[in-house]
Amino acid sequence: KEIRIGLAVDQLFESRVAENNAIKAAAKKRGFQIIEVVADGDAQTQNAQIQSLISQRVDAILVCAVDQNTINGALMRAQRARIPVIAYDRKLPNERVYQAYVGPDSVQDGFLAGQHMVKQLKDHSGEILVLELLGALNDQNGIDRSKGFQQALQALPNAKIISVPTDWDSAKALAATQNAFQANPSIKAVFAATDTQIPSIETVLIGLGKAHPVGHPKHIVVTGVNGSNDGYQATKKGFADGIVVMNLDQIGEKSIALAEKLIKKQKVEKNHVVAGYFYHSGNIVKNKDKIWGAGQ
Amino acid sequence: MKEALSNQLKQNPAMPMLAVLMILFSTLSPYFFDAINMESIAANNAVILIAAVGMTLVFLTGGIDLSIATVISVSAVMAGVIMGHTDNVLLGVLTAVSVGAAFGLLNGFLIGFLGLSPFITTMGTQLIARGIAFSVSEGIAVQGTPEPVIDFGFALVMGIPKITLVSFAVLLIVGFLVALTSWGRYIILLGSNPLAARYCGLNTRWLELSVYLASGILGGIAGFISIANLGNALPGVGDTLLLIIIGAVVLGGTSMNGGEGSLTKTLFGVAVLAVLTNGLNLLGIPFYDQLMIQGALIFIGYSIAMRLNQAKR
Amino acid sequence: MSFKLLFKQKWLPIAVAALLMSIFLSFVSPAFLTLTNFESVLVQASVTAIMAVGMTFIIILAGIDISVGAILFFVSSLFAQTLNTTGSVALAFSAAVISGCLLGTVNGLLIVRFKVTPLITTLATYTIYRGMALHLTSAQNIPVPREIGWMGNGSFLSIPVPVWWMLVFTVIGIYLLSQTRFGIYCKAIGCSAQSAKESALPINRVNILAYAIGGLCAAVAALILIARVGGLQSGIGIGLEFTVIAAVILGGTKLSGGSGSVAGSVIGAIFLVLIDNGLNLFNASPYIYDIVRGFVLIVAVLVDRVSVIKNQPNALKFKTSSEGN
Amino acid sequence: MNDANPVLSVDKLHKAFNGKTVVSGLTFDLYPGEILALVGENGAGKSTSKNMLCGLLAPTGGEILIEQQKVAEVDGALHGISAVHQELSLFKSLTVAQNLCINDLPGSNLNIDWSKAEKIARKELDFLGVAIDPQALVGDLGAGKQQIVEIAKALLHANKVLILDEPTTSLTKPEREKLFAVMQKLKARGVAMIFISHFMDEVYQMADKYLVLRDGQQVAAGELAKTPRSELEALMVGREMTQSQIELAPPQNQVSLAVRQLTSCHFNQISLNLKKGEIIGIGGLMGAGRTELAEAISGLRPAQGEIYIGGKFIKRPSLATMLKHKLCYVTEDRRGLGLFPQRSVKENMTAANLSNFVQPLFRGIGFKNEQAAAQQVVDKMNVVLPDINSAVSHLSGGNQQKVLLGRWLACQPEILILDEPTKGVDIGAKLDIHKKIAALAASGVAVLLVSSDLQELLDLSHRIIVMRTGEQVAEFNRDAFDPTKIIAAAASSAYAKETS
Ligand SMILES: Nc1ncnc2c1ncn2[C@@H]1O[C@H](COP(=O)(O)OP(=O)(O)OP(=O)(O)O)[C@@H](O)[C@H]1O
Ligand SMILES: Nc1ncnc2c1ncn2[C@@H]1O[C@H](COP(=O)(O)OP(=O)(O)OP(=O)(O)O)[C@@H](O)[C@H]1O
Ligand SMILES: [Mg+2]
Ligand SMILES: [Mg+2]
Repeated sequence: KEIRIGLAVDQLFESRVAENNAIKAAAKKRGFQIIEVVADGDAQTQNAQIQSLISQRVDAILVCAVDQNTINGALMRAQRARIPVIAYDRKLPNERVYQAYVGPDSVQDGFLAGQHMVKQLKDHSGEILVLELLGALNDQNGIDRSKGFQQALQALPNAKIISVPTDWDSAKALAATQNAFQANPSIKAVFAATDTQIPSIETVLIGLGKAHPVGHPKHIVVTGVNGSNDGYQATKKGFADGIVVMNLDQIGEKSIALAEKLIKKQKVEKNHVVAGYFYHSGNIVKNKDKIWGAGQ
Repeated sequence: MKEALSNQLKQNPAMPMLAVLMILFSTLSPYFFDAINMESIAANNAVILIAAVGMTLVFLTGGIDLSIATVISVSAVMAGVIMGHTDNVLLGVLTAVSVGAAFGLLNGFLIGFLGLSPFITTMGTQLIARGIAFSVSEGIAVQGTPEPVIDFGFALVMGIPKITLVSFAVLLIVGFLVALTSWGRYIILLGSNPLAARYCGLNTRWLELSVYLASGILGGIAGFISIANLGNALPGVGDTLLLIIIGAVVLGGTSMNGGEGSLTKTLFGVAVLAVLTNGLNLLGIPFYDQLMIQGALIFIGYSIAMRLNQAKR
Repeated sequence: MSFKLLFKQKWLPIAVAALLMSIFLSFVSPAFLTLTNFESVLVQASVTAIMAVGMTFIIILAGIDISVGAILFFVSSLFAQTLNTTGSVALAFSAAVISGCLLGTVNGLLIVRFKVTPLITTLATYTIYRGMALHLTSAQNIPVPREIGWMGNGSFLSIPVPVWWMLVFTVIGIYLLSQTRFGIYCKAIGCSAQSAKESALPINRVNILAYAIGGLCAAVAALILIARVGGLQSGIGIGLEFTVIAAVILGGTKLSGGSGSVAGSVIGAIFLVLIDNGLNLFNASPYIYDIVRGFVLIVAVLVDRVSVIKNQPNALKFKTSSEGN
Repeated sequence: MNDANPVLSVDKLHKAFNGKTVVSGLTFDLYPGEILALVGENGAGKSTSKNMLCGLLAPTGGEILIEQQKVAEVDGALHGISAVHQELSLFKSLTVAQNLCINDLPGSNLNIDWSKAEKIARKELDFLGVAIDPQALVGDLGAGKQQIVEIAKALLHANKVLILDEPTTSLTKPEREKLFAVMQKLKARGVAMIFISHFMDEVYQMADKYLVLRDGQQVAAGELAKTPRSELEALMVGREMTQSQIELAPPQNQVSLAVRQLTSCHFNQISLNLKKGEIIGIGGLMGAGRTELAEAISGLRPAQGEIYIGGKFIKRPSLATMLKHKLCYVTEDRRGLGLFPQRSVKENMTAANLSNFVQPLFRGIGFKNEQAAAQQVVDKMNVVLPDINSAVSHLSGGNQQKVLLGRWLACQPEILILDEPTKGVDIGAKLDIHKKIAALAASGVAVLLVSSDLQELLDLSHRIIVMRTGEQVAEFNRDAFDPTKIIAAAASSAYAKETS
């Protein structure tokens, strides 16, 4: 009998699609069928969708939660139906409702990006203004990246962080960056919770005549997390300093491997963190293969 | 009996749509009429139904309440926080209802007494509610929901989820108020012609206030039910529901311009959207195509139903 | 313009509100009253403002278009995809503009042909257009070369190009509304569809044209936004429709149709940007953004209401039906 | 005149709404320069006929020939047919000039010549001899002036056939005369007209031919000169009309309503004493401020001055307090301020006084008996309707008026303020209504009657107060009623303030 795996996705955007593609590729290798449902950012919908996967009696459910806490109900039903649940990309706080977690270590990812920024800024004296573009206020990965980033910046006691919300929306990021630079022309560095916002930052800096490449004395440090083509291009041409790229291929491979084991009723470990990898202008060429957004 | 049915058909453009969709999905997917699936449809639309009842009231008076979806979030968050601290369910219910009522009163005062435009006013209160929900919860779901609430979310009575029964009870009570009390009659008259309502000596300000208050309270109830359904209070739970709520009410056949509509219509509108999204999920249609099919079906279904409706009249 | 006429202008209250807001901001933040900030406010407002110009006609017609955000998303996707696959700038631009008009026209056609309410129609097309856009790009981001970004980033006579576009659309919009048959028919049809029928006005053609213009405005806004954001971001523009409608209504156009003002919509869009500008200038806590936005919106309609009461002393007692929305 | 060919021929025209026949067998020829009076009771199908003739409704049978060409579908603008509709078809948010020219705007598509439009409007309004600012918003005008704008708009495009559906209901005598003068001019120009009216005087004054509809059937047609008035009335109503004078009972001595020095921006220093059982008529020209006065007394508009009911000073008049004192006001604007268009006749009937119609289970709950009670009022007012649960907007104009009146009469008022109570009501029904009002007065109800129909004022009032531009200029007692003097008082600027 063919093995069917339910894939409950929170929302479709670039990195999620890349991640799902990795999952699908891994499933195809093993001849598993994937039933994908997309909640479009709505927790209620996702709850309903997981239940519809349960009523289809899939063999396992891979879920990236819209919200970590609100699909408990549906997942408990999955437990009752003895369908193994693997959370991917977003960890779930309630250990009882899932068998395994595979995903990035967002605090660490934010920390890596912050660490590089600290290295670039440590020679500056006086107050250093740093702009932080937050993700959405209700996204755990966004919150964790911010947490890690701010931890890293504690190494710079004279840094002051200005945080603005963007809801992961580039247009909002654009306006927020522009206004922040109006209010604080002396901003020295920008951290983007997702590197897809880096082109927007570039637009603002070009407009202000501040878009100097890495190495220029007036260069504004730009780092981010994700690993998309936007970040890759920006780093390649020297606008951005470096990006933490998530290892999506491994997340994909690992989650299907775990699913396979769970379906075969084998014991697995609970937590599988796939660390991100930091690249910068110096090692970008060498690491191209690891950057999922870089293309072939 | 036959006449009553044809009367219902005439009045509810969404009813034939619902029937067609149910036949379609049950032939295409063996899982559709599955008990688990039916249960899931019922449970997951309780919140939407309650909020849609509130929105229907506001539409009947010719207004709009853009804040209702976010009132769900803020009252859920507040109730979640209170329950997290006290573990007292009753206190949680009271909090949810009173937070909803507070927003309803604010809307009602601004719109009914100061005469502000409902659209912008409720958009403003929506933003305030959202801001409060997010700052109180710091963006993440409020932890510590008491077990009885979670159990309530799972509980079934004769195969029907309890939260669905709550939403039906709300529908019945408000339906009774609208159809059988002078208050209900007056808000519809107000929506039909506000000036004539004034010339009839109706107290239009209080009527308007009462309607927004009611929709706020219903938002609060929906907020509490969302905790039971999802297991936690979530600050963003309502945000995505606004268009669904408005869509369901209008699809049911209640006019946004006031003076026409009913809660039965809204029930069918909610049901159509619920079955549609569920069925498309069951068929395993890719997300992008689901969007397109959903849009097309809503449009085609509505226009055919309207046509049938007119031909019969 | 005589003094009395000035007081009858529908855009006056929102202009006053915007002015008060500016005065307040310039007192509390030194960065506000700089030329560059002024410029960036206008640039940021341009996307909403241009879409609001189109939406003004639709709302004056007593219609509504929920799909403009989705049109913006689709047009951006088509533009980026065309550019990506063919490399032809001219082709990409024309595809964008034509598709915007086309999608708007489809809205209009569906509304007049099948007589389905504008809300349901555009709610349906909103999901359809969004699905089409996602289908086209498989939810991928597509960068566009910075060189062709003059729509969003260039400047002409040292004024940014988006501001020029905003000016052009405002002027054309004002002219269309006040000086052409289309404009006056919009007001008439929105005022009373029954009377319009009795007067044999070309209701269908006017409706289709208005929605087509709405689509065109969304297309131009898309070109500006995609250039400024530096590429196609999946889901760009979704949710913008409520901002646009808010700008129009703040500008003195009534949701129930019949009358309105293009200039008001543009000022409304600028006002909305001013709120966020102020919040950013203050380095406000991310959590209070929405609360402040909400309060300011309510204060803005209060200003509007006060001005109505001033003009007609018994307005409070006499809330007329047309003011309902 | 009849040697020319008919400009409009109608043969066995038929219209049914959902199988219910509303007009059938309508057949006539209309020659250039001819005026045809279309008469019949409320709901007889006059407006429906008009709608078919100007292309708003598609007939379900019969044919229409324009200049002997059979047309499948009438296109008013193309075929030179225009109409004054019974319910105003104006755009309230546009100016007078824009409204007048909307069908044929001067200038090009992309550049309208507004100054020219204004000139056209001014010329047309001057032609009608009324002072209306072409730049004013139509919504800001009173009902009477709006009616004139509507007429002016139709006149502007009347080149072959003009249909006037009760054009004079909101007009006072002088304006009516002006309208008739214009109609004569058009007649001389060869424009054919169809004139729908419930005023027999006007019909005889203006029309050449008549056509009677009863229950949608064409029952008679002919030359007016050869038909005596009583015969025509009998044809319409289906019975002989007795020209009975209304008997008014003498008023009682108690003062029900006293108004002292009431002043607002629309009227100045109005004082009156309305006794129990008395009917005071208020006359005046359009825009004299009568409606505003009535609304101020009813608590609907703010005004300075004092109002006493039964000797009790009313501190803060509002409609709610006035209603508590059993003072009811029937508005002249039934479409805008009176009725709830999509709602049923039943709900419209009971809107103002729900508790009197129903036997509630508890206070405010349940509508037991509502249908039967509303049906009683419908029967009492002789409202012609398909079903008491059908939308009130499906009723004919006159029947809508009866619903509005019925609503307020059912409130059992002690003071009744009527503003144009018989607007659009047919002769038979009008007599019934007059009798009802007189009977109410006889039973002690005090009535304030605002009307533009002078005959109605003369028939029904104990006293007539005349207003001119917001001033109370004259008062006449029933024994001293003199139409010419009343008109003079209302119109002339030289007429000094006097009482007789
Ligand atoms: N849209 C409609 N649907 C159903 N019935 C209608 C509709 N319009 C009119 N009627 C019915 O047609 C009949 C004739 O109406 P019409 O308006 O032609 O009367 P009328 O002769 O103009 O009366 P009045 O003197 O009161 O204006 C009425 O009984 C009315 O109820
Ligand atoms: N809705 C309104 N808004 C502003 N002004 C109004 C309005 N209605 C009436 N007016 C003004 O009030 C004055 C009197 O109006 P109106 O014509 O109603 O008086 P009236 O004596 O009741 O005459 P009639 O009943 O014959 O129409 C006019 O100058 C008119 O312009
Ligand atoms: Mg009629
Ligand atoms: Mg009047």
